[in-house]
Amino acid sequence: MWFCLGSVINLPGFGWEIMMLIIGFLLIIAGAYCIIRTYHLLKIIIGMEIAMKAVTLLIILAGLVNGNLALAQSFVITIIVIEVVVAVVAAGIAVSLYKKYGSMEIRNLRKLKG
Amino acid sequence: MNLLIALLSEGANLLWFMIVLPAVVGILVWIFREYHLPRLLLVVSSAMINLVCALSLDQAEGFARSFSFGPCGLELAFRIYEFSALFLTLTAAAFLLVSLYSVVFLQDQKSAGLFMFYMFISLAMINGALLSDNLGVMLFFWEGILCTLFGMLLINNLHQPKTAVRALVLSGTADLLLMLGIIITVVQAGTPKFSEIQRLPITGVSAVGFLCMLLGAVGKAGGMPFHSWIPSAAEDAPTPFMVAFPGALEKLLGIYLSVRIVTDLYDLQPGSGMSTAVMLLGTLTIIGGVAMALIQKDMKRLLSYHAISQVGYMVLGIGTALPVGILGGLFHMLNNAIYKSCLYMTAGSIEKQTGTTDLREFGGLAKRMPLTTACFTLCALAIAGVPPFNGFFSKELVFDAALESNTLFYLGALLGAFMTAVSFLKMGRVAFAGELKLPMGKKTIRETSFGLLLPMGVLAILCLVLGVVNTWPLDQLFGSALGITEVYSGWPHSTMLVVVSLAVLALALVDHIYGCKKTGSALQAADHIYYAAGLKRIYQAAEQGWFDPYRWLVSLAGVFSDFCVLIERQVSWFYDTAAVKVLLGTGDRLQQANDGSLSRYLGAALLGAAGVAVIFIVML
Amino acid sequence: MPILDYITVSFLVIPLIILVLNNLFSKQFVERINFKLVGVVAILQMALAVAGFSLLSAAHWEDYRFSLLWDWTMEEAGYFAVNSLSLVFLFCIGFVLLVAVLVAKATVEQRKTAFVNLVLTLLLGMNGMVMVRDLFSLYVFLEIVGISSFVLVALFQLETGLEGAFKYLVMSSLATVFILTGLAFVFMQTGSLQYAQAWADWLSVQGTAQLYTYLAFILLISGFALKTGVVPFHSWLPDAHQSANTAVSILLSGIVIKVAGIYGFIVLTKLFPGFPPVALALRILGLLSIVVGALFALRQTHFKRLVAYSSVSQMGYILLGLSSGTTLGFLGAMVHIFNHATFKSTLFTNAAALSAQAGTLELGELGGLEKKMPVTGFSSITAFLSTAGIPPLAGFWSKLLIIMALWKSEAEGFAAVALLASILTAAYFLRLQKKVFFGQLPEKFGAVTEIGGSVKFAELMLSAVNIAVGVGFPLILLFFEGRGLL
Amino acid sequence: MDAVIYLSLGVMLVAGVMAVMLPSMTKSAIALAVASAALGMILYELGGIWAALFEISVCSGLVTVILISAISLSNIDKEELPKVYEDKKRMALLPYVLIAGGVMLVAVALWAGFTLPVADQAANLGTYLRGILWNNRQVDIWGQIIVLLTGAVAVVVLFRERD
Repeated sequence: MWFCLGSVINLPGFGWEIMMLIIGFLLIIAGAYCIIRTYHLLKIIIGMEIAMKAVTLLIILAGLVNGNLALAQSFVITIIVIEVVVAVVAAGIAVSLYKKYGSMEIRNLRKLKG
Repeated sequence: MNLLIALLSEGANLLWFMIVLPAVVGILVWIFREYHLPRLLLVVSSAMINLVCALSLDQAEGFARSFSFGPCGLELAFRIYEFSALFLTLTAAAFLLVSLYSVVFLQDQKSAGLFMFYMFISLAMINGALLSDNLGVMLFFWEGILCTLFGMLLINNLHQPKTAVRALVLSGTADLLLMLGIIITVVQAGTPKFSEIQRLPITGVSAVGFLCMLLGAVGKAGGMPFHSWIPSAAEDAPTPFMVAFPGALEKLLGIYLSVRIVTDLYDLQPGSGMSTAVMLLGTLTIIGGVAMALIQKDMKRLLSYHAISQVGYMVLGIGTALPVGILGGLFHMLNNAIYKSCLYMTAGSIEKQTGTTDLREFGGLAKRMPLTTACFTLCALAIAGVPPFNGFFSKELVFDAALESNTLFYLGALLGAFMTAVSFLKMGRVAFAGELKLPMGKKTIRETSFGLLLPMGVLAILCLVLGVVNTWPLDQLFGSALGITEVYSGWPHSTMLVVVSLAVLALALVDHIYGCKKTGSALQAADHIYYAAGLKRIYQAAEQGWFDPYRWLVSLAGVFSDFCVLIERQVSWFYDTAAVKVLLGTGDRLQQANDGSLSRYLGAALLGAAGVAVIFIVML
Repeated sequence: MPILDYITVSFLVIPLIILVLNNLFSKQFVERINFKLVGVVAILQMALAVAGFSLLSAAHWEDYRFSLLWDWTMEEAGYFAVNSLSLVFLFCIGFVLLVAVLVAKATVEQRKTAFVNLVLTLLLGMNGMVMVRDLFSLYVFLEIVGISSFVLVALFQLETGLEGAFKYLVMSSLATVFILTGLAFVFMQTGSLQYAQAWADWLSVQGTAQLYTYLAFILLISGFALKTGVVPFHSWLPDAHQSANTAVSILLSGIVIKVAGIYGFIVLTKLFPGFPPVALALRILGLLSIVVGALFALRQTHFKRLVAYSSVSQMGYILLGLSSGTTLGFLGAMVHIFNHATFKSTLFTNAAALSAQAGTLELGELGGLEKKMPVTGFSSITAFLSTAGIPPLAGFWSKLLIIMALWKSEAEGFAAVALLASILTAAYFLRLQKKVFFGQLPEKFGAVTEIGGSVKFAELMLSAVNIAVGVGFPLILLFFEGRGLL
Repeated sequence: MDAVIYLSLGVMLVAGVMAVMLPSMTKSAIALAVASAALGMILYELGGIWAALFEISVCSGLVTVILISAISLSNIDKEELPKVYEDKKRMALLPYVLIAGGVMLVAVALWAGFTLPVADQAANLGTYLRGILWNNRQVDIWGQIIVLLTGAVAVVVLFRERD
């Protein structure tokens, strides 16, 4: 992995902007992968958080690219606030589910289907 | 009353009035269907008002009015001029008599209100069709008559609507042809207005349009090949229906349109191929109809076949495209309406008294029903073409035209006249002459009521009057309406024709006596024709319905419907089984796939996003 | 016009005040009046929306801008604004809220304060969404709507409710990621996210060659499709709708999916009219929703789940209307939004009545309730006929407009399939009616009676609206014509 | 400066992947906090001081606290955890997925002229954050207030025992 990154760094025309973009995408993939594959409710929240980190990165990158970093910053602050509230709500629901089922198992959530 | 005067004072309003009045009266009659007296008064008074209106329109100068309505430039174009005013008047007069007869005839029956309702709606439609100056509007009214016809035939036979369906199919086919013809005509002429179409030449597509329109019009009049519902209607429809529709009103309407097609819309040249075709149709109708009439043993059925046969004369006359032929055809139509209605009425009176019209069950009514017998005799003489009754003069005119066009058709028409005379001799003798014979259960009978006798008498006397004073109808009515300057009234011009006609009548008498001698009964007087070599086959075939176009249609439809059933089965299999299975099966699969797992939800969403991406890539 | 200022500000201020009041006093006191207060808020919102609409159109203004406690005329300042579209949405929001409160009176017995709090934040979120003029602010209020909805679904801490809420939350956060990434790419190129035609046009011109623009559109469409519950993004929708309290289901199905999802699509299509792939994507998603949603609905055994799948199917029609890109199609979509709010609320209200009186919503257990619950049966049938698009009910007209618009924009195939899918709609609703209202009455329902009170009132009101809109639709069309919309 | 950004990006990626792949929930949460801190570092380096502050304090702080407390509420036996959730097995594919994705993205970047877009300079608004927040983003601030209100209500609803 390091090798991969290292080779990218040395390529001409590849500033850290492109690196940020690629790492942002990779982190979104990692987050989505986490949400899809895990069996643990809280891990889903972690996956969501990781994806949101990547989105934050992309927004800051966008501000950088168009030179409007101040606006991007204000976006990021708002996103962080929302992100936290969503995380709290998700954790609250997960804990409530834990109280019902006695586990954080996602496979409990099969009552609603069809 | 003020309203009525106001309505009548303005000619344009009168046009509306002619259509609205019968419709409103029809509804009123239906509302008062429980009460005989108001119904009678309403029917007679409104029929008279209708006649007065028609007469006043006849007196007025010809004029046209258009009432535009609707968004698409549709307009209700009406036009009154001499010819249509004449027919309007004739219709109104016929309707007055017919409605009087009907309302009296049906006074004890439950269905009287409904029947009269249909009658008046039909009158509204007929008036509309006669008045309309727009082919499309006319077609609307024309189809309206089909609807009321169907309704009337259904009245007594709601559970076995065979006749009604038969009438609907045949008349519907005729109307379909008419519609097709109208479409072709309008396209060819570039305008849907009667008054703007100038005698189109009959070539190419126009010929098809002409033929379709004429077949449709003749079909409404009851000519071949759309006739076969009339005899079966004679069996199960109320007699007033037979008097009104196959007897008078439909003939008027059908012949009106036929004449207009031949004289106004299309340029039918005497001696042309199309003219010959129309004449052939007329001759075939004459012979076919009368030949079937010859062997009928039921009065109404017999008269029905005559009703068909008589249309043939009119078509023959019109088909010659000669002024004398058209005049003869029109005059014959008028005469036929008079004597055929009267004949149906006598049949109805007999039915009312004896309970049957089967000639095998009664006979010798002359003593008990002298007035009916007198009416019948006058009309029978008229239809057989005995001078000086009206039928004689109109037939002579048609013969004249046919001889001028083609001798073959003349001979055919003569054959028809011969058979007509024979069949009426038979019917008259069986029904009225000889000893009284009553059907089972009847002890005595009386003369029929005044309400029925009045229209019968008027009509019967008209037969004689119109024959003697034929100048008036021929010159004043039809001649001037058609713009014919030559004088055809008075005694026939050609002595030869008269001699031949009289010879034919004499031959008929001889044949009748021969038949009576041979079989020993007047009823079977005509049966030797039935048993003549070769003819028997044809008759048997005809009795089995081989010449019945309805049957052809039905068997053709049978093959078609078998084919349709085959397709239908596949289609219904598809709908009932395959499609349902596929849909429900897909639903089941989807439901199984949706197992509540969050991973699958997310996976589906990501796949969806990928799908949107694919759409974008494809569009790039 | 100061009066318009008051009207517009009150869309945000009134819910905020009620929210504060709801938590200020003792629970015993509050719980006696708070439903009534929310009902008043709903009616007030409808009245204000109508008033605002007439004032706006009387003044011939495109929109009216306002702020909340700051001076929006400052340079570069953000602002709220209302235009006729937002006012129509605000009216719909008030209407559905009213129905939801009427039903909630019967169905919500515990946690009334929390319910009212969340409904008010939901209302704030939705009102904000339709009044902001910036894509990022749209996202912010979208999240408010989302969070309030999750918690509303989970409110009663039942196993199914929590499950539905969690699934909804996870799918929504995926939507958030999609939408934000998309916004990042738009922002990257334009430096602004305000609804300004200038940069949108610039993006449209540039965008034909730009990978990022297309990526942004793919992500935005997917994100809003997730929020709308369009096939194949729909999976959370039936779960959430089924498991939520019926009053919440009314809110979710009646208005939330439209404001959160469809409104996003409207903004997109209004800002970027010149992107053919957007229209095609909407069309395909719409058609897929119509057909697959109906197929799902055909096999459901739970009343509310069936109705939820019907929502999926109906959202497809709205997307099809939007995709036509014409005024006619847009109008059809808007009318369908209102009509769908009406008939879907009716059906969920029926669900509330059934579950209150018969105690179950499983189709297999219900039957023959037509005689026992005539009002419920009648309103259910009108709603079903309207959904299936039977004239002269309201649903017929909007579907007609949508299909006509599709036909005119040369998507005849889509129009034909949409038309045919009406048969499927009729089929699954017929099945529903048959199972619930016709047939043999099970013995255990011998003592079932018609529901009374607010739910009955809601049923009657909704049926009346449904029929009135259907019968009076020619007048509505005339009104549109008079305003130059047709 | 570039080196710090490169390093932070690397840390962020690795910490993010570790947060996904670690079988222990606590360690996972800590890895997430590290990723968050790295993001804060990047924001700081790029000049977004306020954003960095928020990121580090709220995200890596508050969210981690919430997660840890939620984890501690669900006191499953540490031995049982990996067996029940099979994270090791189920997440094993992630590095390959990421490498494949990364290679693909790099390849696209190299051969398909993957450059960053040129911004519409006319639309740029070069103002400071305070100005932006108070002039341009008041709508968002109201949104944030309502989000926080909603969050408060949600917390009350979700974390209180049923009454």
